[in-house]
Amino acid sequence: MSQASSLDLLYLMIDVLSGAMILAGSFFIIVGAIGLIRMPDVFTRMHAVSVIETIGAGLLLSGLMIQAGPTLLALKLFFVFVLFFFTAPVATHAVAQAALSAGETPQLSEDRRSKTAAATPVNSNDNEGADD
Amino acid sequence: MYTFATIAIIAALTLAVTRAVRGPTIFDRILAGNTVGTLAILLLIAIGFLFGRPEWLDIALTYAFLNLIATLTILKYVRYDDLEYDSSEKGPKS
Amino acid sequence: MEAYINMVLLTLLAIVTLTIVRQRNLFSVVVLFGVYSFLMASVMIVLDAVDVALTEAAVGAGISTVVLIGTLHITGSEEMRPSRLALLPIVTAAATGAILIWGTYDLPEFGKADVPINTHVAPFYLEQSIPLMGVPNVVTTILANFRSFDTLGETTVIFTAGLGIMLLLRHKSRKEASKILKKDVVFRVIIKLIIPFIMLFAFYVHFHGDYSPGGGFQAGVMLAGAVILYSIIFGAHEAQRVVPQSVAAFMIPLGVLIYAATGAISFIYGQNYMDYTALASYPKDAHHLGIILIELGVLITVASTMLSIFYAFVERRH
Amino acid sequence: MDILERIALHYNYVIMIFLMISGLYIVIAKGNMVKKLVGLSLFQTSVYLLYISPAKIIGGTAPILDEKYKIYSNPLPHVLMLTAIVVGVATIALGLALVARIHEAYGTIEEDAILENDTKNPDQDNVSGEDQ
Repeated sequence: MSQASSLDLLYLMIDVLSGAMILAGSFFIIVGAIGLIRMPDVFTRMHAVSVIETIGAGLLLSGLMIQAGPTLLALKLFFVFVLFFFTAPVATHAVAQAALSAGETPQLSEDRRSKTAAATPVNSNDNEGADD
Repeated sequence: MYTFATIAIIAALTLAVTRAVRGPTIFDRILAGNTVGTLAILLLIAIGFLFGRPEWLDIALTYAFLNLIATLTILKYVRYDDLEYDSSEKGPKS
Repeated sequence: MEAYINMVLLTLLAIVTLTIVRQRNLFSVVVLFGVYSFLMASVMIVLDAVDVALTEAAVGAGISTVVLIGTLHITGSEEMRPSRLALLPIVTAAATGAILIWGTYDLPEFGKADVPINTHVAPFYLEQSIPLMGVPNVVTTILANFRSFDTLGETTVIFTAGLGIMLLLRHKSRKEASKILKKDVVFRVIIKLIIPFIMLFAFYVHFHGDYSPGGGFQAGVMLAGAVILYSIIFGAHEAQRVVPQSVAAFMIPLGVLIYAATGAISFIYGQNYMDYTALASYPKDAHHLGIILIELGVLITVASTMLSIFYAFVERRH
Repeated sequence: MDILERIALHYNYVIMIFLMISGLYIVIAKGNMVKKLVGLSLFQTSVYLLYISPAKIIGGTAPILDEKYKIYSNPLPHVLMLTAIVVGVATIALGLALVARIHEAYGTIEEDAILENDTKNPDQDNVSGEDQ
């Protein structure tokens, strides 16, 4: 009787823990995505994206791993986690390097102050060629 | 719980696609494209758990590998003069 | 729930398409096309087409991008501003769209089971896959067994396309060594670390294709992707020391031959073409063996074709 | 209300048609050949969607058999589209190879410029541009 109830408690704890991790991961994913929209230039946006790829995905995958238990599934999730761990920084590093070498410079706070009230990129559709 | 995660990922996906659509520089698009790839992987996993058949995480691994290949290809060509960097794409500062 | 996720993703797909239409910088178009492919693959996942999603992600986001970039690099990346008014094309496209939308009124509603497409021959495949072949992945069964003639045709088409590209783009070898990302320690170390796993995983996708999504097509694309990745970081010269162009060219017909020969073995035992029961004494083993063999043919052809395409474009630079 | 419901139930087809006519529009209206091939690719992708959409059954699952599930989506369109995708990229690559050769022969890949070039010197055999 007491054993069963302690097992129940264990399952409850696992559920609560994994649930909290999944929710926190989702929260960070949204935060990162908002950062991708709101940040002023490509380098700061990169910073926002890394939130998704590290803590967001990390927490989400860890939560799912706890939920999956000691199965093949958890191992696969772990592989995805490790893969993120290696590839995401490489991709971001590549973007940063390419942007720098192409003459893109990080926006400094002086740049922002010197700008007029419309500090955010003006309607970016200007750059796209509407063909009419 | 899974539903919430799925909704969060889809919201993030929407925002990332918005960034890819709006630009303004080519690097924003590349970054957003990379993020869309990442979020597609997470979406796949979340949907798998949500609908009760999570055993296809293999696909997620494929996505991650191919995402890396695409990003690195694009960036190699941007960086090593193989592709003219287009000045009209420079965004607000030009 | 499925329907809503599906609708959101499709809307995003439409937005990206609109941007592709309007965008005049071709480089951006290629990047957006990669985004489009990932979204399409996600839609396929929601629509339960896992094998298709795997292929679409591998091909659309991986190989397509590489090939398009390779071309852009030869041709330049800016589209000219069109000189004439685009009224007629808009009218044509809109009229076509209107007619097609009118046509959808007779199409079945989304997600219904009792429509002709889902009641005709599909239940037979779903019911007979395990009893006849012992293979749980019905897509693999149909691809490599029930309809293996189709797949032979497709493999031949890929072979032909690869042949055409090699005829078009050959004979222009570059003299100077390709630019290697020498200083980029990060890329070199990480990519070296990752490439073996990509290859291992490609073989897993191939040999586990009976039980999970995957098969020769996807594995072939991934194998080619691994070599392409190597070539991107360490230079095409290095990659051609590993897999020379001639080997890649030789393997394109080899795959088709393996495929066709596997079918022809049945002749010796007096059976029909592509009847795998001749391959082993126990029918289910024979089916497994046959599927693995012809998928191996597909893998070799696809991988070497994709690689040859990549080499052809890389070698063609000025 | 009726029409909204109809659109909701046929949403996949509506989007499919939109992608299709976008591809069609690019192929007709744009002069740049790489862009044309991207349009062709869009058209092709819309066909994948057309095939896969009716195969989905609400409440069903992917066609990988398991004791636990009764309803599966239709596997036949999946097979057809799977091969079509790989063939599609091979043929698009063939088209791109042709574009590369056209660029070598004419120095441009804009349709208008090529036509102009052809009408200006009709006798000259442009295709033998191997001398570069």
